[in-house]
Amino acid sequence: MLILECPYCGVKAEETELQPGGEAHLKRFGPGSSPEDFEAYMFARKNPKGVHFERWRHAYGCGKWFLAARCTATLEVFGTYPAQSPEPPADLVNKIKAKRPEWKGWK
Amino acid sequence: MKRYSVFAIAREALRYHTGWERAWRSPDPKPAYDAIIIGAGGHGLATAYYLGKNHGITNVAILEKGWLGGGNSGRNTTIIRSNYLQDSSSAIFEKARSLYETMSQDLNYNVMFSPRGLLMLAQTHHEARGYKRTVHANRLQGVATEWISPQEVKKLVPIINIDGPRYPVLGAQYQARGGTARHDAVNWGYARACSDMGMDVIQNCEVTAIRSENGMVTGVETTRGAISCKKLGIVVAGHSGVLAEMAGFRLPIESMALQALVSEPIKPCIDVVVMANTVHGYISQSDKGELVIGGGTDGFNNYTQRGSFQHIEETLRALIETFPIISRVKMLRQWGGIVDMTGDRSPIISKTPLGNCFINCGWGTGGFKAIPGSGWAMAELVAKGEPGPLAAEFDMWRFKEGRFIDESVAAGVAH
Amino acid sequence: MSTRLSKGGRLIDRAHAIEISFNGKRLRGYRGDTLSAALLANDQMLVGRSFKYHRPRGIVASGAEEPNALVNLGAGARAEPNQRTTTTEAFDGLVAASQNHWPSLDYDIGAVNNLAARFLPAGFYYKTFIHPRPAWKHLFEPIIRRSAGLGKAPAEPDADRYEQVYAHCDLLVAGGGIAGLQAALIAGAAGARVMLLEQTAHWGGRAPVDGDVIDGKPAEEWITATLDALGKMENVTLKTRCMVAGVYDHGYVLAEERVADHTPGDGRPRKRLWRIRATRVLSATGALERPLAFAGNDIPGVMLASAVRDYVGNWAVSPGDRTVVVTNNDDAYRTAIALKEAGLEVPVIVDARAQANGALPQKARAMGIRVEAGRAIVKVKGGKRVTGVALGLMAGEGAVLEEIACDAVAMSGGWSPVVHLWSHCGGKLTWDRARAMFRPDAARPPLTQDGSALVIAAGAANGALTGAEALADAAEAGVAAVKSLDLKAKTTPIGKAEAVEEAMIEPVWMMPQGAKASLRMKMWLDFQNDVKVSDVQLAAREGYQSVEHTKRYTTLGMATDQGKLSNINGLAILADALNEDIPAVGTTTFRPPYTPVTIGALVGEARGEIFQPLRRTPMQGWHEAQGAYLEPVGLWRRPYCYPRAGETHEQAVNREILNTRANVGLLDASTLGKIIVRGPDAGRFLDMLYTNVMSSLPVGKCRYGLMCNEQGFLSDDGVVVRLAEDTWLCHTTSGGADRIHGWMEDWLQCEWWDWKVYTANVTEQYAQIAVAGPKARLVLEKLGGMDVSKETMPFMTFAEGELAGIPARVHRISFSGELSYEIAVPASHGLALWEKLVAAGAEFGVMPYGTEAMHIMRAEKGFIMIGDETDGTVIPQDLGLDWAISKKKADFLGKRGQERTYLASPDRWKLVGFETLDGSVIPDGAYVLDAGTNDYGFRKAQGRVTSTYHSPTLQKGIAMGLLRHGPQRMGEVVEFNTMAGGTVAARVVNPVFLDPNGEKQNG
Amino acid sequence: MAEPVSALGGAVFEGFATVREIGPLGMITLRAKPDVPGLEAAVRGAVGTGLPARRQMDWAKDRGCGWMSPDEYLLILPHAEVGRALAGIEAALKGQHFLAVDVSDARAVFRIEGEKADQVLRKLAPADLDAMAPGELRRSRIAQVAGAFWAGEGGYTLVVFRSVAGYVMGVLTHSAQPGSELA
Repeated sequence: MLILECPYCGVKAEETELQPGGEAHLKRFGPGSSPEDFEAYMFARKNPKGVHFERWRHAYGCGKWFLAARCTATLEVFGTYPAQSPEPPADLVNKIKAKRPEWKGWK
Repeated sequence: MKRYSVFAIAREALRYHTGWERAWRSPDPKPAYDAIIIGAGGHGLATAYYLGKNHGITNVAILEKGWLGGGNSGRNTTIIRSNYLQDSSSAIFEKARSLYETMSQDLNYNVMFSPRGLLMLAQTHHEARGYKRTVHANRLQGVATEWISPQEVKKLVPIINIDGPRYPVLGAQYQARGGTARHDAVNWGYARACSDMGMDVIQNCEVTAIRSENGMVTGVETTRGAISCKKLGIVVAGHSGVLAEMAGFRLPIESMALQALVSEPIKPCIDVVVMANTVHGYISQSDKGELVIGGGTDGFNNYTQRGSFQHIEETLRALIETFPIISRVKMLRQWGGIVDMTGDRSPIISKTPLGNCFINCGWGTGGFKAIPGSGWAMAELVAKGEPGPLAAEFDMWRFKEGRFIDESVAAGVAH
Repeated sequence: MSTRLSKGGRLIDRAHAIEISFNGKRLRGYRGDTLSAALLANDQMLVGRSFKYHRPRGIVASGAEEPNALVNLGAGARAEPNQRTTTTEAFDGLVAASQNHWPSLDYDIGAVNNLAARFLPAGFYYKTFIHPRPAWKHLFEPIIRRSAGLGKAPAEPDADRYEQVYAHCDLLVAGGGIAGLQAALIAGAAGARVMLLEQTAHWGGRAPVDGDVIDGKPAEEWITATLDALGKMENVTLKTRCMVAGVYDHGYVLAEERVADHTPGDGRPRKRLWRIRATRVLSATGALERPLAFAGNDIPGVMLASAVRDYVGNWAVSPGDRTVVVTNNDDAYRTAIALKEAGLEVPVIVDARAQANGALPQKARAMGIRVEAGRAIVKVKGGKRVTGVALGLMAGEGAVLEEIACDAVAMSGGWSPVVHLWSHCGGKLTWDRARAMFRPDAARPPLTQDGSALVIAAGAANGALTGAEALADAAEAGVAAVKSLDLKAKTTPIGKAEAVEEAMIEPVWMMPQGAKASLRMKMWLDFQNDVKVSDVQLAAREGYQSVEHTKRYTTLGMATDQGKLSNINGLAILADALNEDIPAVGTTTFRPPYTPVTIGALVGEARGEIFQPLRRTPMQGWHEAQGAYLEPVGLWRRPYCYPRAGETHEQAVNREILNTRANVGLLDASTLGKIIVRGPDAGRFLDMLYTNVMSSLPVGKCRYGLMCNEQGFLSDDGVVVRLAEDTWLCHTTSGGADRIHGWMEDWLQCEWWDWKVYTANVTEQYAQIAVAGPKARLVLEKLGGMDVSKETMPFMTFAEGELAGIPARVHRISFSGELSYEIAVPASHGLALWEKLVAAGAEFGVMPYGTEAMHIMRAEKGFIMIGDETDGTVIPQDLGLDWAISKKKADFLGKRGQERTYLASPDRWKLVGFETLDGSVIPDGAYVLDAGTNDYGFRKAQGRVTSTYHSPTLQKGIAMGLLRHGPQRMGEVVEFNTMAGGTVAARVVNPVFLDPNGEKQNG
Repeated sequence: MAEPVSALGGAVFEGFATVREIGPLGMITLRAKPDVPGLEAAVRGAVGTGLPARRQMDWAKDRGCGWMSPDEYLLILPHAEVGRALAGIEAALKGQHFLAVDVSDARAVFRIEGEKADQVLRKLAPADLDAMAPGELRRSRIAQVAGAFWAGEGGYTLVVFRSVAGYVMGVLTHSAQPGSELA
């Protein structure tokens, strides 16, 4: 039963107040994109056993989507940040590197 | 191998059962095999079994990182059915169901396949139309299912509440030959049979790397040393993504926790398997008397075999509404299993970018019922290098083409 | 015999006698008794039958670990199976019955299994019942099933209420023994928000019975004083009868409070589920005593030494007059001493250790108790109760040296910390060789969301078994907890218990050491499931070597006590059989709940009327008053039809349709989703969302639109209204409002966050009513207030104004194919408008119509229905909706997906109409047969029906469906299959059956 | 014109706490970023308060403004004044990017009163009531539906969607049953 802090309203929301939204930082491929790119956008997922960047919506709260860095093996949460982020904030990435030296990075 | 029978038991009883031999050997890995199957769960063991039985390939190792049958095939709700909508699904699930019918005899191990009947309740008009569609599809597929009335449902399950008021039962899709089997027995029966064919079932042997040269797998690194092989089959359910990454390709898969629970054992009160998809619950009663109850899937990526509480809660709510008497029964144990979900929630039995590497995964919440059919189809793929009809539609390239095998119409929730 | 002692009993109130009934027998007890205490006080040694062999079973324990004493408690709507008598508080009028026997507890036919026990070893059923094949289903399994289970399933719905409650705390302390009290006191004093939960009705745990002396006084005084101090702290919550069931990730804790279990029917909720968020959890859950494995250790009268002590000390009940004590540690001597002090006989203490010279053995000897060191119980004599024991050498194979008559045996195999809460979330254990126990490994705790330790173990739960050790350990744990919460520990009194020097335990997993097979077959490990030493050894021999395999193969630890008594002994036997170290074998996984939790309690308030939210439109009450037949649509319940007296649903539906087509009908369309979209980029946004162009829609006009997901599959449809230059109103399907609003917000927040667009879901702000039929305009004109003429309000336009004095937005849109107005008014006026329409429409023959009439009328018009024509695999092109898919737009959601080969294939099934040749109705879900079979050997199909009805308007069966190359096959006759096995012939026709040129709707 | 009707017509339950459905209450959803020129003036004009801080509810007698999200406010005012207020906002924010809509009838409002009013909510909402700041507007879950609530005047005010008013009354009633006090 996860707790994630919504970066918008600051509420430490619990899982039942949230709606999961899958892998974060996916690039949308539209008309004209190659079959490979479109398939990757639709289906290929990192699904790592470890650090995962993912989307959550504070559905029973302010209604905003936000992003979280979470370990899928220990459920440790490294941080949350606004959905309007093309990539994870540098300080968060550094924090994770410090905690998980073996981590290969988010890309 | 000593055959199991009532006479064998009588004989052994006289010497205090000191004469029983091992159900399967526990050998050290050999340096090389014709084929390595990664994953000694039901699907992996069945794959190996049919490699030997159907294709005569017995120089096989089945590698298991923990104890055999310790994954989803040992922690599921044991439901067996084949009342699917799409032809490709019905084909493989019905093949599996029919193999379950004779499994105890084939393996000389009583897997307690119990075709006690399976009901899918229709509690909205929309759902009723959906199930009638499946029954019509099953007619064409030769899968024996029927549409039955609320009164017939009540006859099969006297403790059910068909009157609602919220979700009155409008009827049900009934598969009389659906049912359950003892999940551990399926794993153990296959392991024993594989071992008997001379295959090596190697437990506590985790694959740490997959070695390949110019597009072909040459072997695997394991916690018990390097082993080379001519062919590799990856059959590891929840960890498919991790293995695929070792092999250098990515899967349309996400791993999530699926919840289940059992009640304390009570005297028999529900003889068939009942699935109520509108209210998200399914239930059956084991031969031990426990109510075996399936919950929902957490919507987020998760590799811990622990789940959240709210899905258990949601399921039990629905079941009390449908079976009011269970309110005073107690939950004995709850657990989670890691299921791998594909883009269309249907499995993948497929060649991979590596020429001699094959993968069987993505069974999501419904893998147990498929075990023998899945093994049968995977064995054919590994043996011949090309899929037979059972596996043909389940290749991993269907997503690129948009060629979905979508069962969502037939089963709204975990099955 | 077991009986009530004349004095003592710290928990009973002799002033309040109660009467209970067991198997119809009336028994006397006292307030404060557990059901076990009351049964033993009345010499009820035999309380049940075991699962497999139906062996006689007596009470073994005094707490949650009890495997045998399970009863059917209560009757009728308050009947509950498998209630543990050891944790059931007795009350006047309590009714209980024993389980798993026929015809009676004393004479149980099932006991034949016991005679055959030798032929029914672990896993025997895997090895037999294999031939002949049908026999399993028809003969063997039915027999096994009939004997399955323990308690009877309740026959009636539950009469009790339950509820849940959420709580939040810094520190949750599980266990109200002296360790829990001490730790809570420290955390409370430091200002932490503390919850201290105790599963029994009493504080202090074992300390008072074990005779602990704290700060120079009897433990009871320290407990009372500490409780007073805690009670004065505002930041501390104390709860008894509250069992911590499970620890989940991120500090989530479930606890079950037995509010009114002991006062049934007093109106309070029977149980309350606590859903707690704790920053840290302190596990002070104590330890459980282990049985010893010797032949006949399952005979009624053989009990845990600590339990015997509890019954004497807490309830003044002696399990026997002559009790033999058997042990491998000093603690059990406390039992012998307690019995002696209570004036009972202890013929001998059998100590498996070579010597017994500790302080307690000395004291026992001094009291004149015979102590036999290096000895073992070879076997217990007796059937339904103990009659004696046979003794031999511990080191031997079972040769009997001496027989001693007795009526009870108190056994102690040492203690195991209760590590469940530590383990639920992944905490690891370490094997303490010296103390022969698994205890929490502080170096590998379960983690919380920030990666720090979630659980801290304290006292006996941490392996600190004696009172002195436990208090010291708890004090440390309490301080550690305070530190981990970034609080300052205040100086807090730490209880000091007198240390009693105890000699080391010697691990004994089987007695005697070299016992032969015949004895090992009588040594029980799991009393409820009948798992014996020989079964575990068999599992090992057969290669079920993983502890999980052994558990599953033998069912060891799978009973209702989940192995609380049997697991450690079992895996020690396994380790021995495998020549492995105990830690190498490891334990099975600990799963919630700690003890079984009532399903009703897990669900709380959510049952009956409030089991799920029910969404009601402003006119819902009116529909119900009219006796409408309602159908669930999402969480709504919409009128399916309004049957009149003597009408079937079908007749009602037909009447409603014919009346709407001839006169005028009213439909409650309030459930339709309504989403306002506004902003400079709103048009651009909607052009991405819909397959067709919305930016070009003129203000004041309506346009039908389709939405697809990124796969390209059709997901929703509805009419879009241009309210103003920068404002649109999007109608969605009834089920779709929240989903589509979320979909919009997802794209605006996560993909196009620089676009200037705001959305608002105003679905519930408006009641919406469709007034449809040739006389619709007359009705509206009668209401007055707006010009609804064809000229000022042509088809697919809307106007805002006042109808009958109610502010309204009137749309000229039609889903029925009739002249139709959809009127939206503020929900607070919905019922008023509806009633005005009913009144004004009376002279025009107005009638309400339901969803089924709506479905049929739209089918007569060939309009598609999301969920009928679509199922998540259908694209707009399949439905001949190409006209609604913009060719000139560079991009819209789903466009790329639809370009994929399989979706672009010319061979996809496409929408057509079907007319049966004989006028009958094509069955729901029927498929169009094709020649031949496919690769699977299945009969081929070339299409399927998606909507099929009897059209009262056309007096025949009409249908819509998908057919390969459908539109090119007009006039062709095809065959549908039926469930009965036959076929129905139908002609392929245009799906628009009625008014193809739309004169009616445009009129 | 007919009087507006609230969802439950003012239903009441007297348990260990009193549960009352109140309203109809005027409510406006105002979506705009706080830095929109004239926003503060528009809000002041409509309900007489300034822009509330994050998760705060500001009051001017019976009128209020609550922070719902970084770009959404909930204005509360007498039902009859909503039209005028909306017109005022439209005028004040002309040319700006914003959205203001009447949601008065999309909501049902409850008062939970009495010394133990908090216990009724504790049984239904996963939110930590003790951690709520004075004047905080908390959006959370009420059993199985969304709800927003704040404390004040000897109790709590709870706002939910109109269609589930009956359900919410049901769970509130269940939770306020005499004899089910938590302590």
